[in-house]
Amino acid sequence: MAKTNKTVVKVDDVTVRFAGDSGDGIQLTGKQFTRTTALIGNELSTFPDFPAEIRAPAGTTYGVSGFQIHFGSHPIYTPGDKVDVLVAMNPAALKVNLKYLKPNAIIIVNVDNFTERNLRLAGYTQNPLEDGSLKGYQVYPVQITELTRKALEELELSQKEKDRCKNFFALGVVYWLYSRPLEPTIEWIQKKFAKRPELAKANILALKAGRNFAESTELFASHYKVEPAKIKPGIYRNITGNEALSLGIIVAGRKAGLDIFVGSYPITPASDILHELSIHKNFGVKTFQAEDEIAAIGAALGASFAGNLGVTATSGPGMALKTEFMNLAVMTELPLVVFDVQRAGPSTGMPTKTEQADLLFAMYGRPGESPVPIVAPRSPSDCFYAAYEAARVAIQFMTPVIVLSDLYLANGAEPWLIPDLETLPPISKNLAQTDEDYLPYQRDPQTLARKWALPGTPGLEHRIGGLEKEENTGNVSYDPDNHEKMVKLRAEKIERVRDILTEPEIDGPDEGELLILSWGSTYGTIVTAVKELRDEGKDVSHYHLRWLNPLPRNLEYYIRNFNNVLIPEVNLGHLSRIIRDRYLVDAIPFNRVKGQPLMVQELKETIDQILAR
Amino acid sequence: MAKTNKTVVKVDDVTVRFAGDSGDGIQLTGKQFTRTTALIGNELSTFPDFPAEIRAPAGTTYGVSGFQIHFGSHPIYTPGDKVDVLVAMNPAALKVNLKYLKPNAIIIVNVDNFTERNLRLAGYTQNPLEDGSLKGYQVYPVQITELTRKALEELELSQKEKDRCKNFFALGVVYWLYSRPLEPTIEWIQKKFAKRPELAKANILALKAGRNFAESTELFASHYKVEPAKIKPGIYRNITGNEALSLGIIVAGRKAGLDIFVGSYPITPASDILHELSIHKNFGVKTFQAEDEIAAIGAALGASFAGNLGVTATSGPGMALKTEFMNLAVMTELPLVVFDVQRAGPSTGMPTKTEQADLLFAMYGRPGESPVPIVAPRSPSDCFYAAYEAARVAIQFMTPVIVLSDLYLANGAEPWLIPDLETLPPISKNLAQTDEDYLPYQRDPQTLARKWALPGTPGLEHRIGGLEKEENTGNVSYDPDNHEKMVKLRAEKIERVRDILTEPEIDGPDEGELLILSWGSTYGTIVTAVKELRDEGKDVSHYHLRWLNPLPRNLEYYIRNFNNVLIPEVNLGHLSRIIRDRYLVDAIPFNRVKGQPLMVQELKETIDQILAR
Amino acid sequence: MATQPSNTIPVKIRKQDFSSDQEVRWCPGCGDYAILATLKRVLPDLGIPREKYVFVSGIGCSSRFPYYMNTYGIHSIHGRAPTIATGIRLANPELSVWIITGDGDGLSIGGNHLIHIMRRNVNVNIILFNNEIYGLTKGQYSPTSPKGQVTKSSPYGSIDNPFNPIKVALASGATFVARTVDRDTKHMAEVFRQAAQHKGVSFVEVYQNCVIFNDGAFREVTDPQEKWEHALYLEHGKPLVFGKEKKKGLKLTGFHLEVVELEDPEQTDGILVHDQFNPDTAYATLLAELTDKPDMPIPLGIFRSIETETYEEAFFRQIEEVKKMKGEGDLKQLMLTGDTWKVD
Amino acid sequence: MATQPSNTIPVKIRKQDFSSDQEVRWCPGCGDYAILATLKRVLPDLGIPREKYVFVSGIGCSSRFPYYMNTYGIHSIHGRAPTIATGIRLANPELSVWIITGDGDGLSIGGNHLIHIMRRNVNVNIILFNNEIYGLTKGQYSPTSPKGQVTKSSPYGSIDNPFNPIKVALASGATFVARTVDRDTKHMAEVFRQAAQHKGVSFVEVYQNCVIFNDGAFREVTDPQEKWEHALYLEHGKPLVFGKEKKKGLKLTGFHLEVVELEDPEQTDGILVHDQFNPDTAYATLLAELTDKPDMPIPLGIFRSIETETYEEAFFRQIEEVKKMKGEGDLKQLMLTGDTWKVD
Ligand SMILES: Cc1ncc(C[n+]2csc(CCOP(=O)(O)OP(=O)(O)O)c2C)c(N)n1
Ligand SMILES: Cc1ncc(C[n+]2csc(CCOP(=O)(O)OP(=O)(O)O)c2C)c(N)n1
Ligand code: SF4
Ligand code: SF4
Ligand SMILES: [Mg+2]
Ligand SMILES: [Mg+2]
Repeated sequence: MAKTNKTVVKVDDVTVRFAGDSGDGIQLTGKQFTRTTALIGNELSTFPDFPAEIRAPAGTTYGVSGFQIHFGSHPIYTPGDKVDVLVAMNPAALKVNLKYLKPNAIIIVNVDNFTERNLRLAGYTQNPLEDGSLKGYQVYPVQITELTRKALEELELSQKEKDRCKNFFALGVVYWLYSRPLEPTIEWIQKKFAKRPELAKANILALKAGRNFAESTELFASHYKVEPAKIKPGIYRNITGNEALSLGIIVAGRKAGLDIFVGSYPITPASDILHELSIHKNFGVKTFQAEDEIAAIGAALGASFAGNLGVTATSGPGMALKTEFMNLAVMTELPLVVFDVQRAGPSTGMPTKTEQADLLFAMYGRPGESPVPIVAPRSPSDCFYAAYEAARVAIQFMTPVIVLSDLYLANGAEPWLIPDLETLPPISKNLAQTDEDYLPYQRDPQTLARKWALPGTPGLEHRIGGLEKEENTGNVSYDPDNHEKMVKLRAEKIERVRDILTEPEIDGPDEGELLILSWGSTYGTIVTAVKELRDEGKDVSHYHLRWLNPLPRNLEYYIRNFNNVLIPEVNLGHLSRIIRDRYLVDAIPFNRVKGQPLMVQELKETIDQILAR
Repeated sequence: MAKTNKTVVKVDDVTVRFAGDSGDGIQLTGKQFTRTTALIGNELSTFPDFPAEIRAPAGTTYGVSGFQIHFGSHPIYTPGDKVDVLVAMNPAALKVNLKYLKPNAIIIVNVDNFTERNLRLAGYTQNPLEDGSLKGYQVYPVQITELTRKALEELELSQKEKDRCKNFFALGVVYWLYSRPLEPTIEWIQKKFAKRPELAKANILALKAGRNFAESTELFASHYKVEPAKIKPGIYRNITGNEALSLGIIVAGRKAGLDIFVGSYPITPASDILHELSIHKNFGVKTFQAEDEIAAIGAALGASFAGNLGVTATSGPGMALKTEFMNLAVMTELPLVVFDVQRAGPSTGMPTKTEQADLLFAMYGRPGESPVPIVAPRSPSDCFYAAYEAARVAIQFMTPVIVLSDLYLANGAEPWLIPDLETLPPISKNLAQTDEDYLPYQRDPQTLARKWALPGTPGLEHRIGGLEKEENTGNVSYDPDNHEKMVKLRAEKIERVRDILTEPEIDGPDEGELLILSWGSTYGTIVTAVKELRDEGKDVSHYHLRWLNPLPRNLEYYIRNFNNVLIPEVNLGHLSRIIRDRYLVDAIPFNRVKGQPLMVQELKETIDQILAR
Repeated sequence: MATQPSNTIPVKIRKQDFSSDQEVRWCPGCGDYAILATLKRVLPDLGIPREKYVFVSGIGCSSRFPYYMNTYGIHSIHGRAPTIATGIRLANPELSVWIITGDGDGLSIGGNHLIHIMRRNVNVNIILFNNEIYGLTKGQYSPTSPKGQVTKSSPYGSIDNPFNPIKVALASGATFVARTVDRDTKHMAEVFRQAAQHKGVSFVEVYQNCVIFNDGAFREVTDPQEKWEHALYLEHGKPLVFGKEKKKGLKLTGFHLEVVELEDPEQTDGILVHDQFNPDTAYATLLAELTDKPDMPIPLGIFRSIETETYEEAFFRQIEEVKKMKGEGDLKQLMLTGDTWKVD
Repeated sequence: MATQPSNTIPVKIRKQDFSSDQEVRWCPGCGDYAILATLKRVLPDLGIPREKYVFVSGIGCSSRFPYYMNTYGIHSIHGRAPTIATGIRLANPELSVWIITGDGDGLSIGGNHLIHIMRRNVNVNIILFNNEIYGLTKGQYSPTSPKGQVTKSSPYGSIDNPFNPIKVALASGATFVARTVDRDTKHMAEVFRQAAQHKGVSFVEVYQNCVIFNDGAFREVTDPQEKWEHALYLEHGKPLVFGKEKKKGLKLTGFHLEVVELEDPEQTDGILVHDQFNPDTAYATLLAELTDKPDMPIPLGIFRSIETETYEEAFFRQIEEVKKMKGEGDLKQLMLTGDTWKVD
């Protein structure tokens, strides 16, 4: 980003990070910036960085809240590896976020907060604004507090209320810096504070003051312009992964003509699914906060037995607790959708950090032979489709299905072209009818699914349970051959799920030097890296798995077509193990287990190394 | 077994199965036969076949109790695929057990019980003794009830009491048939019924009557002799897998100078471990029957924190429930021994049938990166050593260890040369001392184990938990690099377990056409099959894994040395997956999932087919 | 939506209609048989069609029960029946849901779900077969086994204080709490009937004899001779009297119940009168505690029966309220919530 | 082996000795601070050396407690602290074990372990931080939240009936049951002291204010103005009186408590006298139930305190008995049990 004198510099894409105390309104500021940016037609992706503590004391490093947005005039798939602009509302925010900055990045700080006390709280012994430690950056110290207060001088508000407006001042500065209009935010403020017009006024004044300050001050020599992207026409909304999972399951219920029964127990980062769904009781959605995760899945399974679609949402520790019930669901062959929003483990681990290390658990984490379909969304909005598909498979194959989302997707957000619901594939239920000769474990010859006989239907009375069942009748059976047969039938049924799934397509040439094979939330990073590499003329293709079980048919074809297969994952190599086992290919694992998404740069370097071999 | 006129025929090995109602004293009869057989120096292996019901109505097929013994003049490793002699005390026992018989097998039936009622209860429409359906066998109908009554005519006992002696009559018959002495049983009876001499007398009379009857009747044209085997000198006892696990852990506790704390919750087929251990409270063994499996492992882990060796024993459904606590054990790095006595699953499955389908669960069945050492005993007596080694690894590496036994080992029994306890490797504890600069997560450079600081020790106060820990200090840390480092350290520590383990040796040539790779309770079947094949001049080697995690170093060497690797398992191919993943070798799975141990014959046929390719 | 099992349709079902085709496989002489037979006898009178019954159990001898009922049923996993039952009731509140559990299943591994379903007042009927032992796993002590009991896992005697299931139910807020015994099928039938008719959660403890592992545990209240001296039959509005000739009564002094001898069984002045509708649980708790005292009679019958809103009523009421407030959900609308913008 | 935390050694420890080097990270204003400070103040007086304390918690804001104590500690997994605590006590009964739990941790996911540890009378001290909300997961209703409460997971109001933790503890057989409140640190200190000195399980419910998600939930008993009208301080042997001028008292009629106005606070005839040693739980249950009634005062203090054999006493007694009976175990002998035979 070259500098000219108050000129407009065009850039292709930018990453901005707002950071401050939890009380500074950082998330709100970020969301406003996102909204405006979306409205003017940029592509974008965002990620909030919440502190682990609920409300840490002001000024501490562990109380810093952050919000990152990556936007551009071309497709954007990640919230950005590194940051072009950091807005740091206090020393702690600066300290915590320095590591994310690109060389020569812009840092806008609220100097008013660089008091001795705040510096000490942040663990600084010297003022970084003065000790030269920020040499490699463009530092803009702004008296944000002072200037905000001045702008609001005339208003009859308390100091505290005025100070709360300073985030809008900061936002105004950044709006000017990236040539964004104020109107969308002004409108939003007016709506939001409709009942307190003096607050609306204050916030608007602060916003404008920030913009004006940036425009008129000597401080900023130039500002930037990011042209609108070529975006598919339609109606868009911003959506997080957890919102999308919730929406997806609601739509699936409606499409299938089933009530959704959500049995859940709060846990980070899955709780918001329960929160979201419990709002929509007028959509045939029933929510039940259970006493624990065992009860949550138990109630969901009971509801499925009685004719609702049972759903449960959790994360690692909760998944662990559901293990026994998962097996009952496999044995009773009832539909059930299990959202596992992965976080860094094992055990309590780092509840506010992301990871992909539940894949092998989803695959093999049940005593006995217990196959379960697994689907993994690749982006926040893709969670919608993953949830929908999971429900479809659960119902049509009478099976529990695990959806492997993660914290990065759950909290991350991106604009989403709202789909036409008519285009979603239908979901058919295989309900038993009164007049049939119903046998609980008689199977559909195609799918191998048994029929769903709903309590309340005369003539279909039957008993199911966790003991091995006799083929067709479902009676308890200890017969050796029957057991083997049932074990194999249960496995084969899950293989047949493949028949209704769309195979992923390869991105790039069908054959060549290097295939990157991936799953889940690493998608954005990999797509970005591959695109950049291909722009550099490198021979790289990318195949992204959506269903981890069963694996798609065309996967083997592609694997065989490449000299190398690289598998990037945020774990110690889960998909790698599965691929090595299934295809006996010496896949190269690329693993980072830091509670963070993969970085585009790091991945690109690795790929370059492989290609250079 | 050719027939001569009352002559003695020498045979190398024989399989006998006693079968009758639960009330018929079948298990006791089998145990007496076993004891006598051991005393006269045969090699042997036994397996009881309990009915699933506690006490099913007399005469029903599902109430049949069985006891099988395989003995010989050469090493015996399994209770026998198929049976040479069946003693069937009623029609149900005959019906249920016919499928286990070799062609031309001997069937001794108690004809007195082949009443119309009993035939009907067993589901016979015709009397099988009369309808020619037993043509392929040597059927000996004996009026066991009548003859027993007659033998006891003089005694002042109730009819019921007299009838209870009929199992000893049957035993007498079989003793004669296989030229076994009566004395050991007579002595046992005298001791057992010391307080009721009239019962002792009755049982001895019945036993003798049976023997005399067999000797004098025309019925049996010949009888058999099985020469003593060449057995290593020493003191022997018969031991089941569950007894051996219990003993092993008691001895480990003593060797380590630690009390054993057993937190457990009853479940088939693991309950007997709790029962056995709760008897030995004078051996520094504490037992606690918890409210569920979660509490069981929780209490065990708490006890480990406080300085006992925590132990818990369970089976599939219980293992499922322990998942979350396993992860806490991994994170807190405390010693813990977990006995998983596998049974047929998934879910409640077939609780009284065996299976090996928890291996992948033991390996990968925890959310997050959560490595745990896994050891699997290969025979009932080997359970002793497996338990001991598990304790040693748990203590020396400060880690939970899973012992994968199964129902077949748990209930099966074999003679065991009682070892000299001095020869067992020592178990060293790495206790922190008051005067050190203790850091809870500082590691031994060799083993990477942290030190164990026992509550009550002044100066070592510290806090641990499930959140990610900072290296060395153990303080809570959300640092990305620290997390990755800890994830890798935990993994590396388990790899280092390898350093103190003895590598298994290959049985057979170092290289060649076919390597059979196996683990756990299939050992006996495979050894038998391999021995027989090698006797036939076939080129087969066998490598039996003891530790499934970490895998031994020499394994890869052997795998590479053979053209084919066959992996027989009682599951759908768990070890196969692991081996394929690790060594990219196209191992051939041999899987039977029938709730039964593998059969020697079937395995031999498969091997022959592979060799013939 | 009705949140009660409908019992308006007059159906003619007989006892034997409730027998499934599965052979009953409890030990000969097990108390479970009597409970099964009694329940089959009671159900036809409730006026609920057979297809509306769902029996849900955990694991244990007792938990095999659903297999023997020709209704809908789930033989689930150990201790978790209440969770499944809750899901069933909330999926379809027109079903009559029965939970069959044991002292191990319900009070050991399943204790938490049990107290939570009672707290919520979910409209199910819970029948807890209390044999004071783990039957299916062949005889270990349970959370109701008396201290000192020698079992497979307590070879030197159990050291656990037992739960008093009635007290636990009362403290959890159960709105119907009763006890009966396998040998008194008439009493059992009446208790089951009342439980079924109760709106809200019904908790019934049934003393059940395990002939194999704990024979005679309840001899005091089943032995034809002894039982009159030990069984205290609770009847609402009637004085608390017992004994062969009803010549013993319970008197309240402060918070203490004591046994007094009556001259004349008709003269029961001063004897406490049973009040199963007492809204406070303290009274029922006092009765429940009698069981733990060696010299006091053992109450059988209904300890408590009160009516309050059920979980289902509140659950579906709230759904209706939201629908009224927001209208029947419109998917298109929902897709458009939050900030939206149009790109042309 | 002593089954009690030894308190014979005279140790001089100060409050600050109990502070670990970890920064306390609760929200500013959280009630947890007061509880932490109070406990640190009480411990030095108990005469137990610092290294003998173990704090065990589950997961929740409250469960971070052990990190702040410079003693041994485990911050375990959600709801399971009682299981670990039991293992610790049985491994080393000389340790003083404290369970720190929340209303979610202890009564939702951990309810079963909680009632079982109380049933067994394991000699631990349980401090349940009841803020009637899930704090750590950012504000969902808990099993103690009042019906109707609007939270993140109950946007239209919770439909669950809450538990009364005191009733649950009493029914489980807890031998020491008390309640205190974060704002009254003097009362809290005294209750903690009594709990620590009690032999057997001690259950203390602490009303704790969550400033962020449930501020003011206990205003009735913490507001300097209001509290006199609502808080009923229980003192053994003293009449149950409350009110700013102690001019209200509780009278028992049958099983019913009612509030009566006193002319003269000294004239308390007819007012029920508190008896914390009442062996029956019915009395304490009656007191506990006051909390659920809108017009009645909220008792604070010790509801019940009785002494019986602890689990550890029975546990180690039995081990000693077996040793006496069989002698100290001889491994060689053990190896030779069952049938043995010699092969030469
Ligand atoms: C998770 C799990 N743990 C343990 C078991 C083993 N188990 C089955 S039933 C049972 C206890 C049965 O006791 P109870 O509930 O009293 O029923 P009863 O057999 O006495 O009728 C146990 C421990 C199991 N099936 N699943
Ligand atoms: C198995 C499991 N489920 C869920 C969670 C998420 N979780 C952590 S604390 C908590 C509830 C906390 O509430 P409470 O016990 O009342 O403690 P508070 O934060 O209010 O002090 C929940 C649901 C978890 N950590 N583990
Ligand atoms: S073991 Fe006991 S409870 Fe179980 S079926 Fe037999 S008698 Fe009944
Ligand atoms: S969220 Fe509530 S309970 Fe948790 S620390 Fe903050 S104020 Fe305390
Ligand atoms: Mg029972
Ligand atoms: Mg709370």
